Amino acid sequence: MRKIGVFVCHCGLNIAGTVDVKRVAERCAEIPGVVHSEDYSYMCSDPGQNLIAEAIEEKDLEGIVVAACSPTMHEPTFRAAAEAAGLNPYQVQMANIREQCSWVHPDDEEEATRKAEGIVGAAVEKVRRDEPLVPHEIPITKKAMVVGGGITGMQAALDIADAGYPVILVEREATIGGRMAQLSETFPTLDCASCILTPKMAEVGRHPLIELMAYSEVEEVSGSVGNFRVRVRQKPTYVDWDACMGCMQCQQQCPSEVESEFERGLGTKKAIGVDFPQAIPNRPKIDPEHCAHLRGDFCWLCSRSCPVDAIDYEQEERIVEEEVGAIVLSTGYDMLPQEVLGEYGYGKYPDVIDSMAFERMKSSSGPTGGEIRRPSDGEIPKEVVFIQCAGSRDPDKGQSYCSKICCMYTAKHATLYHHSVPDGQAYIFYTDVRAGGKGYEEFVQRTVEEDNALYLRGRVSRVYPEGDKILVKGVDTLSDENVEIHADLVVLATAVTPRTDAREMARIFNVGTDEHGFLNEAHIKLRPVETTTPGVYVAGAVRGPRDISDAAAEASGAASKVAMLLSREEMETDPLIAEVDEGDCSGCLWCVAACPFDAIEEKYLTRRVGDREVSRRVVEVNVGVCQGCGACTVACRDGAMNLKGYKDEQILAEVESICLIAGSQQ
Amino acid sequence: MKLTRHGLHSEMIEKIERISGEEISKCYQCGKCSAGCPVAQEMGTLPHRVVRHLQLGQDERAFEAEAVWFCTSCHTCESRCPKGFDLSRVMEALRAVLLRRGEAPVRPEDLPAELFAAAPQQAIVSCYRKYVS
Amino acid sequence: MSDSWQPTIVAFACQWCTYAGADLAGTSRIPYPPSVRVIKVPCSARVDPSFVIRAFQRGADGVLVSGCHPGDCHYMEGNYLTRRRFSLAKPFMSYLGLEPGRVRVEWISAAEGQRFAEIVREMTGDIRALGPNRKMRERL
Amino acid sequence: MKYGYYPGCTLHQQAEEFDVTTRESARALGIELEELDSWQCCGAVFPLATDAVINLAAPFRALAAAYEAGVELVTVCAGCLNVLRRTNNLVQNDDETRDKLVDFVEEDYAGEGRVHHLLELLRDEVGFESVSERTKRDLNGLRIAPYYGCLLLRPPDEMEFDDAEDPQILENMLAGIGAHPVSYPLRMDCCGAYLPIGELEERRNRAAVAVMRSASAAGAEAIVTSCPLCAHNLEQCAQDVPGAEMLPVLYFSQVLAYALGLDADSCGLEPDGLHAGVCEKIGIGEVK
Ligand SMILES: Cc1cc2nc3c(=O)[nH]c(=O)nc-3n(C[C@H](O)[C@H](O)[C@H](O)COP(=O)(O)OP(=O)(O)OC[C@H]3O[C@@H](n4cnc5c(N)ncnc54)[C@H](O)[C@@H]3O)c2cc1C
Ligand SMILES: Cc1cc2nc3c(=O)[nH]c(=O)nc-3n(C[C@H](O)[C@H](O)[C@H](O)COP(=O)(O)OP(=O)(O)OC[C@H]3O[C@@H](n4cnc5c(N)ncnc54)[C@H](O)[C@@H]3O)c2cc1C
Ligand code: SF4
Ligand code: SF4
Ligand code: SF4
Ligand code: SF4
Ligand code: SF4
Ligand code: SF4
Ligand code: SF4
Ligand code: SF4
Repeated sequence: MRKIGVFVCHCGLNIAGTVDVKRVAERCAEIPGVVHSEDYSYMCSDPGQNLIAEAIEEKDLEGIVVAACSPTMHEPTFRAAAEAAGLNPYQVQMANIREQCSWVHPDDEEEATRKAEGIVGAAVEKVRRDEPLVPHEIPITKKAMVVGGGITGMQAALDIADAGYPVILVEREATIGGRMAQLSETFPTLDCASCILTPKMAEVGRHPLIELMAYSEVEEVSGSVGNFRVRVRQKPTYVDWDACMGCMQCQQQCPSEVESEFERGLGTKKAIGVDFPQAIPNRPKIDPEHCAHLRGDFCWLCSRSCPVDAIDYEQEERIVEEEVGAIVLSTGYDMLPQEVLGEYGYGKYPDVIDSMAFERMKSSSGPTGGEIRRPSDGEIPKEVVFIQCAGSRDPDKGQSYCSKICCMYTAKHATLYHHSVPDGQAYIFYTDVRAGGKGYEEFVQRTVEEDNALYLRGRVSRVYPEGDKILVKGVDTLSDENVEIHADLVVLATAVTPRTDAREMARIFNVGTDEHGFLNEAHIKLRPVETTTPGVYVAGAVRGPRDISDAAAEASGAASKVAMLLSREEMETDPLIAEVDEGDCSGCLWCVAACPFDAIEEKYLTRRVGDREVSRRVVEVNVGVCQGCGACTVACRDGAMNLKGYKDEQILAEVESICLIAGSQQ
Repeated sequence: MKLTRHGLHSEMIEKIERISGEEISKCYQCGKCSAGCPVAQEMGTLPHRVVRHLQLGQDERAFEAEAVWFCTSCHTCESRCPKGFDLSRVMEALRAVLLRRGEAPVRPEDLPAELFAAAPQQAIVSCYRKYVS
Repeated sequence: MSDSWQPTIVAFACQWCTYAGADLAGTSRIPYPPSVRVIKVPCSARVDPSFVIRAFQRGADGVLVSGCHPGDCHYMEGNYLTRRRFSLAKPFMSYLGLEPGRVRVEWISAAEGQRFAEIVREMTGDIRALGPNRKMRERL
Repeated sequence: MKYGYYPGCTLHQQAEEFDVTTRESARALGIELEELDSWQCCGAVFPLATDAVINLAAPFRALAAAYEAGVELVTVCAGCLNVLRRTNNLVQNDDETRDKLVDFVEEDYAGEGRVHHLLELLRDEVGFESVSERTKRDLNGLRIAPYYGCLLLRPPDEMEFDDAEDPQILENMLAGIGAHPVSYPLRMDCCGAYLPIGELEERRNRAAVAVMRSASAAGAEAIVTSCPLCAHNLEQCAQDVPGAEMLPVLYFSQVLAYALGLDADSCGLEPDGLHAGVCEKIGIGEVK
């Protein structure tokens, strides 16, 4: 029988004023196995801790109970003291006779003392069954992966790399930059997007610790925090990027011109080339759907024009396996297809465009060279109607949430419009103006007061052409008047949506999504960039609508979490986790279904029976992933799964002790 | 109501801005003025709504509002307006335009003599000021 | 049963919420009857319905199982599991002859010291009215 | 110290008691008020239209004359104070308007002068404590509701008379002379005096009635004001509106002068008329 020591604290009069601590210590001494029991005024004081250390050493204690305050107060103190005296810190139990006894039963010394006896007794039974435990140590691969190379991913990659850790940046498109690369000028300061983005892209491109895997997608992830194995699919570009010098001769020669998604339908691109001139890596790719050669026609123009013979029509996709310790997901957002709102006529009338198209128009490298022109006839529009919340805050037809950025970018659009067409008029239909951010409200006010935008509180119900104008029928609820505007151009502030493949991504990386498909954080307020999968982080618009400043802040937040993780050689995990007895395990996998963290994996045990190999399914707990909740233990009908520190027999022993002592006291 | 850029920035709107010294666009329609206006309940059209009509270029709607004449120039709106917008001046500008057009709602000569017999000098002068000058 | 009879209530308390709530009742000096003995568990999902039955077999008069409010589980969904498990287990317990008032599953957050005290008060009163748990001991 | 006194039209006509008690109070407190030689009506309302420069001529002339005479102006009429002070601000701050006025009135004045309300002098120069020491009569805790109205307080950044949302100057003065100032929510609200006239006039009464009701509900026995227009309006409406509460309305200077020793009759307090209740409370009936 293990030798147990009990130490009852007076906590001055906090405990001793109500509980007869001497009696508690005496009664405990009578429990079998308790070889030491004493009381003292302040157990947590240095002399108190010394008493404990001396007793452990002198009496070779194999478990101690400190009957004192709540474990949230001093459990670490007493565990450290025990460890210093040579006892395993997990063989220390606290019996909470202050918060849960003396303080709540001040008027009944007898009852409080009885209760204290019960509490301490249960703790003795528990500690008697405590095994010495040591934290698991997991080696860490000191390398990170960032998935998605928009502003968020770039910022995160740079921060991690600047902390000294190698980073692989996986980007689905042929260039990094994300949505920000499409923007013209950015609120709230109106600095030009490419002026602040291009240098960052270049920095990513040349950082010695950042390995850029463009035109690539993650296929599969296995392993766990500290040691993920990631399979990345590199799609064929049909250009040997190592040989290519980025001269873009090929792009100039290519005869196949197609509508450019990057230009939001306002411009075209070639079947070979880059989306925009500042692309990083600055290498062309062939779009196989539109390349004449790849569709079986006769065309070798790019290949013939290439001075270094880099075109490779035969190129095939490659699968690359990488090992990383931590992963940041920053794959950003999409926009609601506006065809959903048929009443606005997007897609039907060329002069109804979405906000991203407006950005492209205003971009000096865009299809109109930065001039605002009607797509239908190239005229400069004099009356422009902006419709906010187009598909946002619209649980019926669009998205139920507020897209958060459109109020601000619409104000920006109206401002930019006024700067380019001073005698034009911008009308903005809005539901509310949401401008919570540093300088944001002031920006909106300037848009009204200095840049002449007329805000109309209400939505538009219908848009249709009338002559060469577009008739916009809306309402101004402030004046209770229906409003008609004969507009030259209508701009829809389209709802931000999750990437169409977000749920698939979430599945690959084992993170949750909300009902819309935005990735979930571990805790929306206090762990905003962590996910419930240790080692996987989220940042930026992949979590929900965000502007650049929020996205960049989260990127740095996630990067610092990654750096924190990678800064350690090994990762210590709490030993109070689940443990399977393979002998008892029947392989039913009930525990797997119960585990909220996917910490349990199946595995097969093979055994030789005579000359046959029999294999049997059991499970294994991933120590890096298990959080120690114990849900699996209850699910296991075979009693094979147990939780260290909270084993079935320990809890049952507590139950029995409580009932026994209470019974004896009646 | 049809909105056009010319209508929004009509001569009349500019004139009202000139006379009042206030930029009509500054008001963001929070309604605090109306909430505190001591005579709002009499006005029919609340004070902030008068401003809204002007913002939409609907000056005639503003001129029609009885509010223009009910306004007592008490400055309650102005002293509490979060945007520092002086609505009492806009009301005065509207009255001024109407008076200059000869469109006073009452002519002083039509007023009952008893009124003047009892009223203090100050009341008589301000009454003339409101309806004549 | 006299008012002075002190029933024995075993409370399984999730360490993140209810255990901290019980501590808060203490730091706020909110008195409640000394009937309850708390067993700390990492999550309410660690509580096996068989623990509850064992308590009654050994003479407990009541059992409280308590964790974070739904949606607030430290482990995300542990308390949903608890809710499901106990909604299945409760009919079985009444089949064994336990009066409904003896087992309660409650959500008590770390901020709800007052609520913890109230629930203990309520349970103690209810169980006093029911009297000691004889049936279970006799039956099993 | 000697001040130029600007009584304003109304004090010379319907509100003589205001004028008399103002002069007597000032005398009793050692403030020398000398009426300006030639003053004209200030126009009663400050012109809010920026192009109504002509309406500024009269107050400008008064301001210039006082400056010429080397005195600072004192007035008690809220309307006059409002017009004079705001005109002075405008002259100080708006060069264009000033130049027009200088040309028009042919006085070279740039807003150097100052305009005071008598109460401000009592507060800032004499001190309410010292006023209190000089009282000769007890007001017996008469429950008085001070009524500010619009013109003293607004626009606040121009008038700088007192805290526009919680003024205390009348309260402090009243407490100093032994009255009991009653606080009530509508004391800074407009009485509606500048409302339309004629057929629409009835509606204005609601504003004034509300003020009266608010004061009465707070237990006041009388209202004091510093504005003849308010005084008229409050009394008038209470008479016009059937069932309206009716409190006597006095000028603040009437109670001040009485406390400082002026006889009731000169103070315009009428024990037999509207002021009966007030007079009884402060013992005027008994003295007679
Ligand atoms: C019209 C408009 C105007 C705006 N104007 C402003 C403004 O003025 N100021 C401002 O602060 N914000 C503005 N924004 C918001 C801004 O665009 C976002 O805040 C920002 O782009 C978010 O960056 P991100 O990196 O999180 O996402 P993204 O920019 O979407 O980047 C995500 C990246 O991940 C890549 N990716 C996606 N899926 C995968 C995958 N499966 N594998 C690998 N890579 C993948 C994408 O190709 C992309 O490069 C505007 C937005 C719109 C729509
Ligand atoms: C009424 C109200 C309700 C809210 N409700 C919510 C809500 O429901 N959900 C939500 O997400 N947010 C809510 N918030 C916002 C929330 O309060 C803040 O987001 C949060 O408190 C910000 O935390 P902080 O640490 O940045 O600042 P603070 O909480 O202000 O902490 C700053 C600390 O710094 C200390 N300090 C200050 N100056 C010095 C100095 N010179 N030297 C040393 N120490 C100093 C202060 O004493 C303080 O402890 C609410 C805010 C308010 C006002
Ligand atoms: S082969 Fe394809 S990509 Fe090359 S030039 Fe021809 S069409 Fe363009
Ligand atoms: S022509 Fe050749 S070297 Fe030049 S960009 Fe094209 S592939 Fe690269
Ligand atoms: S940010 Fe503004 S425009 Fe966008 S959905 Fe929210 S309220 Fe509507
Ligand atoms: S200031 Fe506060 S209450 Fe007002 S809009 Fe902003 S967030 Fe809302
Ligand atoms: S203890 Fe919780 S986290 Fe760990 S394996 Fe079991 S269910 Fe999963
Ligand atoms: S529930 Fe138990 S028996 Fe079934 S697989 Fe899990 S550990 Fe094995
Ligand atoms: S208070 Fe000011 S901003 Fe608000 S509605 Fe009135 S005038 Fe406009
Ligand atoms: S100034 Fe006119 S509009 Fe403003 S609060 Fe007074 S009465 Fe109302």
